[in-house]
Amino acid sequence: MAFVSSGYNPDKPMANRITDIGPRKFDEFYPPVIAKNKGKWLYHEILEPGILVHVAESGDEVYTIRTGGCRLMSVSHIREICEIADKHCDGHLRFTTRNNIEFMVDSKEKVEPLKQDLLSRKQAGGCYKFPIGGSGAGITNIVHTQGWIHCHTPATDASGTVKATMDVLFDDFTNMRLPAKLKVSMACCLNMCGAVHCSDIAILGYHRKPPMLDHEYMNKMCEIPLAIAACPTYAIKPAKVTLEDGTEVKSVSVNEPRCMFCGNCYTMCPAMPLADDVGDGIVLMAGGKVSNRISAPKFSKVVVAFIPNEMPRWPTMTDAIQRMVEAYAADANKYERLGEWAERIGWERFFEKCELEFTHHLIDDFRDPAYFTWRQTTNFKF
Amino acid sequence: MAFVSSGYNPDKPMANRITDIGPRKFDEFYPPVIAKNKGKWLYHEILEPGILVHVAESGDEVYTIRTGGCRLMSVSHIREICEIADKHCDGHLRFTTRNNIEFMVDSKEKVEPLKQDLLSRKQAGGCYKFPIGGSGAGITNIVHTQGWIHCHTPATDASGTVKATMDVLFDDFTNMRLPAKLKVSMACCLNMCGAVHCSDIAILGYHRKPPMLDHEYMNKMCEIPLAIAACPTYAIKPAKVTLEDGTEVKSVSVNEPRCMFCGNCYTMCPAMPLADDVGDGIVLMAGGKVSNRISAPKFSKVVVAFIPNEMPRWPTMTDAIQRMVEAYAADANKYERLGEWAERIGWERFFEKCELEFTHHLIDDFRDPAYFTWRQTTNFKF
Amino acid sequence: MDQAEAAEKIVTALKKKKGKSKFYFNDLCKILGEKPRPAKKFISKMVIDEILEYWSSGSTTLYSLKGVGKQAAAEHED
Amino acid sequence: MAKHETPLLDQLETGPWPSFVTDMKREAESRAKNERNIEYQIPQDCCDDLLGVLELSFKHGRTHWKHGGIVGVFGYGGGVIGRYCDQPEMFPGVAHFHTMRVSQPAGKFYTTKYLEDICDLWERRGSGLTNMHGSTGDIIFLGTTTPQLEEVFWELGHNLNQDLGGSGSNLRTPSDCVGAARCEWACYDTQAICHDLTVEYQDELHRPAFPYKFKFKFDGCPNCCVASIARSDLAFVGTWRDDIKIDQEAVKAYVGGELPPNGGAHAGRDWGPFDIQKEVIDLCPTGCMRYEDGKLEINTPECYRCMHCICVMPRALRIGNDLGCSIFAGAKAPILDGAQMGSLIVPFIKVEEPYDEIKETVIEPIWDWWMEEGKNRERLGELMKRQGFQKLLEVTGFKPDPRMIQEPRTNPYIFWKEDEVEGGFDRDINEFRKHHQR
Amino acid sequence: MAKHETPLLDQLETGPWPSFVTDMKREAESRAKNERNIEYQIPQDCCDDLLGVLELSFKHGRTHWKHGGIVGVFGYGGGVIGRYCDQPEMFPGVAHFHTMRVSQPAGKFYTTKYLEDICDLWERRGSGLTNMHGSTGDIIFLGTTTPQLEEVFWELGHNLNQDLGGSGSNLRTPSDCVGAARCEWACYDTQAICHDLTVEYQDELHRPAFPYKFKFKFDGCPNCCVASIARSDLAFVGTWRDDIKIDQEAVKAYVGGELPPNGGAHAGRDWGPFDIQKEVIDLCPTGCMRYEDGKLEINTPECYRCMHCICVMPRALRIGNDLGCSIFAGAKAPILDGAQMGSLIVPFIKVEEPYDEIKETVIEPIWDWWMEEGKNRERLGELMKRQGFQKLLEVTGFKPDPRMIQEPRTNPYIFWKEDEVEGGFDRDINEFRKHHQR
Ligand code: SRM
Ligand code: SRM
Ligand code: SRM
Ligand code: SRM
Ligand code: SF4
Ligand code: SF4
Ligand code: SF4
Ligand code: SF4
Ligand code: SF4
Ligand code: SF4
Ligand code: SF4
Ligand code: SF4
Repeated sequence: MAFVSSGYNPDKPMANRITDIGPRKFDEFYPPVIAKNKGKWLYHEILEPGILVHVAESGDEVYTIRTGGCRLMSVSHIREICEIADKHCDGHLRFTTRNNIEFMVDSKEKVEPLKQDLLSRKQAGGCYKFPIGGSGAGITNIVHTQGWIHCHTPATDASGTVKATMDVLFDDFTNMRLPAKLKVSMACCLNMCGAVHCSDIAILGYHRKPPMLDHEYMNKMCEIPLAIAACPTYAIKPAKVTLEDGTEVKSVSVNEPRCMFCGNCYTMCPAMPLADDVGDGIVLMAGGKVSNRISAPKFSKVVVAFIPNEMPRWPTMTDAIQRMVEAYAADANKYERLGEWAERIGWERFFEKCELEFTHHLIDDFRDPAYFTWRQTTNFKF
Repeated sequence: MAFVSSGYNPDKPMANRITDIGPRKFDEFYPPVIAKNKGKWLYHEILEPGILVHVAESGDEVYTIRTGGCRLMSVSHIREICEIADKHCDGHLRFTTRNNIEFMVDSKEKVEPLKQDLLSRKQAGGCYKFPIGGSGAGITNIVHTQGWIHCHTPATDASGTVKATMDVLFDDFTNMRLPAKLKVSMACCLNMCGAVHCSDIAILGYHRKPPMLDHEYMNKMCEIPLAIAACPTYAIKPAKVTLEDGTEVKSVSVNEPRCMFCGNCYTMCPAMPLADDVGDGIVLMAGGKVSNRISAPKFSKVVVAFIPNEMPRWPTMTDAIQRMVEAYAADANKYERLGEWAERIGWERFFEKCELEFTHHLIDDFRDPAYFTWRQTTNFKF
Repeated sequence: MDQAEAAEKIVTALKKKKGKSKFYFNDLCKILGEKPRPAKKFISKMVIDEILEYWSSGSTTLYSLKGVGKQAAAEHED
Repeated sequence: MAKHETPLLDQLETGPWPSFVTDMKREAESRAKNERNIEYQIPQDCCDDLLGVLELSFKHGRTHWKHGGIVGVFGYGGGVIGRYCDQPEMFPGVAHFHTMRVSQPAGKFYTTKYLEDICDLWERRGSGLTNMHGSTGDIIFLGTTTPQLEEVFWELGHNLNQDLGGSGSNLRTPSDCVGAARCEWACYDTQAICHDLTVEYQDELHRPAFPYKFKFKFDGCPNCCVASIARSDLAFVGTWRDDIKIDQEAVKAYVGGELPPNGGAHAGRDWGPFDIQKEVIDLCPTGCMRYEDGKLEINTPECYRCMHCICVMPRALRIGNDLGCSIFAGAKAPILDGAQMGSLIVPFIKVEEPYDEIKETVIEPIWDWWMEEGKNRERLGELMKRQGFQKLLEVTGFKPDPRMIQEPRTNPYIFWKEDEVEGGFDRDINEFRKHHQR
Repeated sequence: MAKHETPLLDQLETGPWPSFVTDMKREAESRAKNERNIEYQIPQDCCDDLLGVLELSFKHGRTHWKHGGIVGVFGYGGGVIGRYCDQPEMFPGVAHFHTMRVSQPAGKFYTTKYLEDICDLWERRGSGLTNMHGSTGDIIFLGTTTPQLEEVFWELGHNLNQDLGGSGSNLRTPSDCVGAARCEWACYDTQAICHDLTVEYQDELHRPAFPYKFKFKFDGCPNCCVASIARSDLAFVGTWRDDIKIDQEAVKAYVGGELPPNGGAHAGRDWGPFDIQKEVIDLCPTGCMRYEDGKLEINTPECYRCMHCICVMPRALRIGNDLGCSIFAGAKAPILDGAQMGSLIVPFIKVEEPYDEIKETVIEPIWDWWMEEGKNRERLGELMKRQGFQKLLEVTGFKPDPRMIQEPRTNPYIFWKEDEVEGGFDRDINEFRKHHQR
């Protein structure tokens, strides 16, 4: 593996350096029909799940086929996407805000061949490479985070939980039978990289044990003041600790009942790992939304306090998710988002209908605004 | 004025002492028709403003005439009430939770004479002694507090503001033209003795200047630690102060920007008075309710940040109140409480319709929950 | 602990505090090292025995040794 | 001739609403005349002087009262609010002017006999001015001197069989709505329990051992006519669990315009003919009602028991038969962290004499907790906020119930306890390092 | 033959949804074969080892990554996330495995040419694995070694005319919805402003001078397809101020069942014939619509512009003509004080090149404030909470507007400033004592 220089000279980092040029300009990449009709679209229609047409004032049409994307994508896979786009779409495509791939063609005849091509491509184990769907009143791709693929604080895996969940929800990816859109999101720790905090259903990795303290190495590996400052709940204090061999070292102590298991300390200090096989797992949240349609955006609520990590397919978790989806599908009104439904029927009914257990963990006890989530009215259902 | 002993012997306070007997038992006081039909009432009807009939399973009826009460009541006035009750009601009466007086009779014939008697009684200046009303979709008596009659922390008067307001709202006391009940309350400082914090319209006395510090007397009149501990915002600190004559005394200092003008310090320490002629005045709040009917109880919101004390009739205040009542009367739906109306039309419209100015003071900036009152949606009206 | 012992404990403790004459019920419980309910029995008795007296802000009641403190003077009740 | 000129107050003697000024003057005059030859035990001109002080406040825009720490009568930690005028020379009649709080009877029914006795007592030993009633519910005797406190108390007890109410760090005088006595919607007997608890907890009412004040209020139904949910540390609000009773004939009568909607409460305006769909069915917050083919149906499990339909058609709809109350904890005025409404801690409980379940499983465990854990001047609601709703469940032993919340938490910050997590918190770092290098 | 056994991961290779495991294996295999004869600059078996690490995590239920402080390329304070494996001997191919964030083009349209170039670069100098895209919007290059960071950056700049995105205490890579490019509801050109601000604020994006991260997101309308209101410190959401344009003929076509409601979005179930009253008029949150005599009317001033009616009848209703955006500030993830949605700070502003008003009256004053007053690691939303909404009005000079709030404050705790109160706070106690004795 010989080092091949790009031209960069480490001794003169500023020589010939190009900086601050930003991203490529969007309009270089527009398909011609987009460039021509931008800002002049009249209306759209979803012809079938995942296939949309937009019609412009000019009469031009653009047909979009949306296909599920894994997001974690190899260059081989991207090259295959390019191959398809070259074949059908004059070398253009786009990605959606939820990591789906959109292939666009400018006439109706081009739709069917493209569709057949996409659906014909399967992975070795039989998975679709390019499932078509994710539109309208259905379930689209799960936005997610790194998980065990790349992050240091996840309490569960991201790609794994997402694959397990999408397999179970697949019919709703390719269908539009739900009362409204249902957005599932995933984040692997409570930093919540994404919009998990306002998704119809959110999968969240959660630790339940405070960090371990590697006293012997604490002062060697970490700057103790940084570790202390990292803790959002001020649970970490400096401490002197006597090791087994009698030496006294500088370290820290953690006020365990104050620890919210966020892992911020571990980010600053590798001598405070917190991952744990039985401590870590999944929190399920539900009822959030982002759009302003009919009602204001809403935060997701915690509806299952903890589900253990069950690799590789997290069946307890996917069961609970499926129960929510089915209860919602069966009971909600047309156009009603999951959270709007839960509020209309009342959360006491939500737990019944979804067959989820209500535990004390679900009652807010975090700081003052907790009060606003308690019931201050006789208006409830027995 | 000779001292007449009740029988109490100050040297032997425990001798023959009667304690812990509690109040008189309620059923001693029930009118016969009440005692007989208690728990067996079938329905009621408001025959005219302030006049109700309740019908029991037995067929018995009780007619109630509700009359405005001043609450601040002399024994002469109470004796006059008794005289009426003796004449018409077999010596029974009750007071409502809003300090109205209810005269009850057990047959319809007795209503008219009672009514005539009540309305015929007027005070010297022409005020009614016993105005009839306060029922149904109207405005009833204002619950209020002590004000300048008796309390040490009021920022305005209670009885005075109430008289001024009830005179202005009188037609709605004797009428039932409003969309729903409209409850006005009054409290003379932010201790809010009463349910001012959830009234349709609330009049609140508010100070706007931190306490004066009577340094010379501070340590003579007050226990400084108690004064310090009294402050809810921790604005008071001990301080040594040099008086004009050069003597150094123990006193306190107040961190003025932290002071919320609550007067708690003055309660503990008379050397910290805060009343001020131009600093003190009125805050108007609106949109609260207590009943669970249709919607949950709601807190009142601050809609006018400050109105100066304008004795004796507070015209700026009563004008603002009248504007709210009239805008509500004109615009709300039947059964809709003021707060429900404001929420339905949006507070941006409320200010327009009531011709009230929206100022920065009305935006919550008190602690974390303030956030929940800001607008987190595009759903608003231009 | 009997009543006399409780009284002794409280009186000694309160006399030690300088610049402060009024105490919350909680402070007295702590002095006695008792939970509120048993402590209340001793404390109420000490009021009857005229060792302690109440002082109230109207909203809050405090305890002091009888006759001690500045308030009486301020209130011209002395 | 009035003792003081009161040009500002005089302007409050006109207008339709009863004038407290005129009434105070009436009392001042009555005392001046003393037609009954009363041996006044406090200054005869106290009402004059009170008018004078008030006029001065109207002039200055400032109060002229100072606080006092007088608590009242021997052995009681409350019941009296001390008050001193800051211009005693100008107004000697009210130099000392303490109020006494007299525990009102539940429901506030009175006989004239009782009221006259009260008047006689207070005319002699006090200012002759009262509040009927205070915001908490007491009869307020407005203004007397220190020496009269014990005298009034003695006479109340010995002659009127009547005790003082609460103030200070005590249980405060409980109060209630008129309820079953005269209201068809009472789901339990508010007066009975209000009186029972008041008597049962006299010690808590008179001898301060609480961190702060504590209030009970009793509302017979969710209309909350005594505003319990907004202003009592424990609010008892009547409710039921079974069907609303429907009289279909009466429903038709409402629909046909034979009966006035809402018991005539809206008679002051022409709202047009009654429209059951618009006025009832569409306003029902749960949408659990239907009116079809002249028949009204309510899907009971979905009903909130919000009272609206019952209020609109009192002759057609009646509360159920399986009666009881919901209990809400922690309501309070806004200082310091903002006002709190009561939060639901018991969705349903029967209200039956001798109320043992309520006393033993609700009130007393909560008091024990608050007395031990409450900081000075911390109301129950604040303690609930500080230690969390969960803590209340622990001390009472109630099962967590989604009815207790409006919505589940939006933050996932569950502070798991060590014993809730398999294996606890203690872990062996060296064991971990076998799989995870430094 | 795979380098590591992955029995657990293998179970994720079935089922309908694309398998990331199969895809990683594909890349591992492609690297092993190296049919293109690439001179891999990082270990050829890195994908194998990544599968191995992941399998181990699946076995242990724990991550095997450690944090790294590598910030990236010379002179930039972000764009790279350092990462080290905690079992480097077992998985040398990923011992160092940093990600690079590549600034995506606005709207995420691509040519295959560009993507192929990206692939070539990343296959050679990195793992060949990407995220298309990261949650913020960047193209994520998943895993390379430290020495390659500068090389990749050089090639990006010199060969691909492409810069890195944000990480650290910087402006983060802005992102946007597809908007005007392919959506009839865009109220402004999201791509144009997204790109303009990204380029304008390159310095803020690359050189950390902020207390913490800062995000811009651009949504063309209130549907918020890039979730701006939930996850950007400044969210720009398209809106309009005039009438929704109505094509009455098309309305009739919907009513007549000729056009599918909601553009066909509900075609997966038989919801019965379209009912304009139930599905549109009754669901309109403001009740500002009427459909009578075949004519649809909207009372514009009362409309929330919530999009519902437009979504349901896209061929009949169109956004207005007086277009612009509302700006929301302070959205963020939940740590520490709970999540925040953006709060409305500008009800309406025009979005017109060169966006001077937005830059000069909104973005820059807010940054100045936050840079001066923000604590370390304090997001804008937290600063707004800490110093109050009023402070934001002060620094921006916006007029307070009831649109900025959902409701007025419930607590009356207005902290009046000395200069707002007549006479100020200094008073003469002796003057006061003339009227109020001690
Ligand atoms: C392609 C995409 C924008 C982009 O820049 O990539 C997009 C495109 C469209 N959205 Fe969206 N939305 C996209 C993400 C979102 C998001 C963001 C998200 O999911 O993270 C939201 C907010 C979600 C939320 O509220 O939680 C979103 C909320 C909507 C709504 C409001 C739905 C609701 O009932 O609340 C509409 C209106 C509708 O569906 O009629 C909408 C409508 C549309 C329309 C119909 C707009 C149009 O006229 O072209 C597009 C097709 C919708 C469809 O497929 O059903 N779009 N849309 C995004 C596709 C993501 C995907 O791959 O699935
Ligand atoms: C890569 C990415 C997740 C992903 O898989 O897509 C990501 C990954 C990380 N995020 Fe994030 N965040 C990513 C988008 C987000 C988002 C979503 C967004 O930007 O729209 C959020 C929520 C919105 C927000 O900013 O509030 C987000 C909220 C956080 C937070 C919580 C911040 C807060 O104020 O509460 C942290 C923790 C922190 O900042 O200390 C964090 C921290 C991190 C760190 C840097 C972990 C750390 O503490 O060192 C993660 C590095 C992972 C890795 O191994 O590469 N990340 N992070 C996303 C960035 C990709 C990109 O550039 O496109
Ligand atoms: C007498 C009294 C109870 C008492 O123990 O003294 C009482 C009596 C009745 N109330 Fe009440 N309410 C009384 C204070 C209240 C209060 C408390 C308050 O005002 O401080 C409330 C809560 C107010 C709030 O929500 O802010 C209250 C909210 C109601 C409601 C709900 C109204 C609503 O639209 O929200 C009803 C139902 C109705 O009016 O149909 C109601 C209904 C009734 C009925 C019809 C009950 C009945 O069947 O007898 C009584 C006659 C009402 C009338 O006059 O219109 N009562 N009522 C109180 C009279 C006070 C007064 O002098 O005016
Ligand atoms: C007399 C009365 C007002 C009235 O004119 O009716 C009253 C008067 C006082 N209240 Fe009150 N409160 C009165 C009912 C209330 C209520 C209403 C209720 O009980 O339903 C409340 C709101 C509910 C609550 O308890 O939260 C109330 C909330 C307060 C507060 C704020 C308490 C809090 O936790 O925020 C204070 C201040 C304090 O406790 O330090 C307070 C303090 C006071 C003091 C003792 C002032 C003081 O700090 O010394 C007032 C004595 C005034 C005087 O000169 O007599 N008073 N006070 C009411 C008692 C009469 C009675 O016994 O019937
Ligand atoms: S959610 Fe947490 S663990 Fe997952 S990528 Fe973000 S910071 Fe890392
Ligand atoms: S995990 Fe979070 S809360 Fe716990 S000690 Fe570490 S930084 Fe503090
Ligand atoms: S509201 Fe304030 S001033 Fe008025 S009586 Fe209550 S404590 Fe006194
Ligand atoms: S008025 Fe209230 S906030 Fe101000 S110093 Fe006194 S106690 Fe503190
Ligand atoms: S609260 Fe209910 S039961 Fe009590 S008086 Fe009011 S309506 Fe009747
Ligand atoms: S009580 Fe309220 S919720 Fe129940 S049926 Fe009547 S209106 Fe509906
Ligand atoms: S946010 Fe609005 S403008 Fe942008 S893509 Fe979504 S629907 Fe279209
Ligand atoms: S946009 Fe929303 S608020 Fe406006 S008319 Fe349509 S549905 Fe109603």
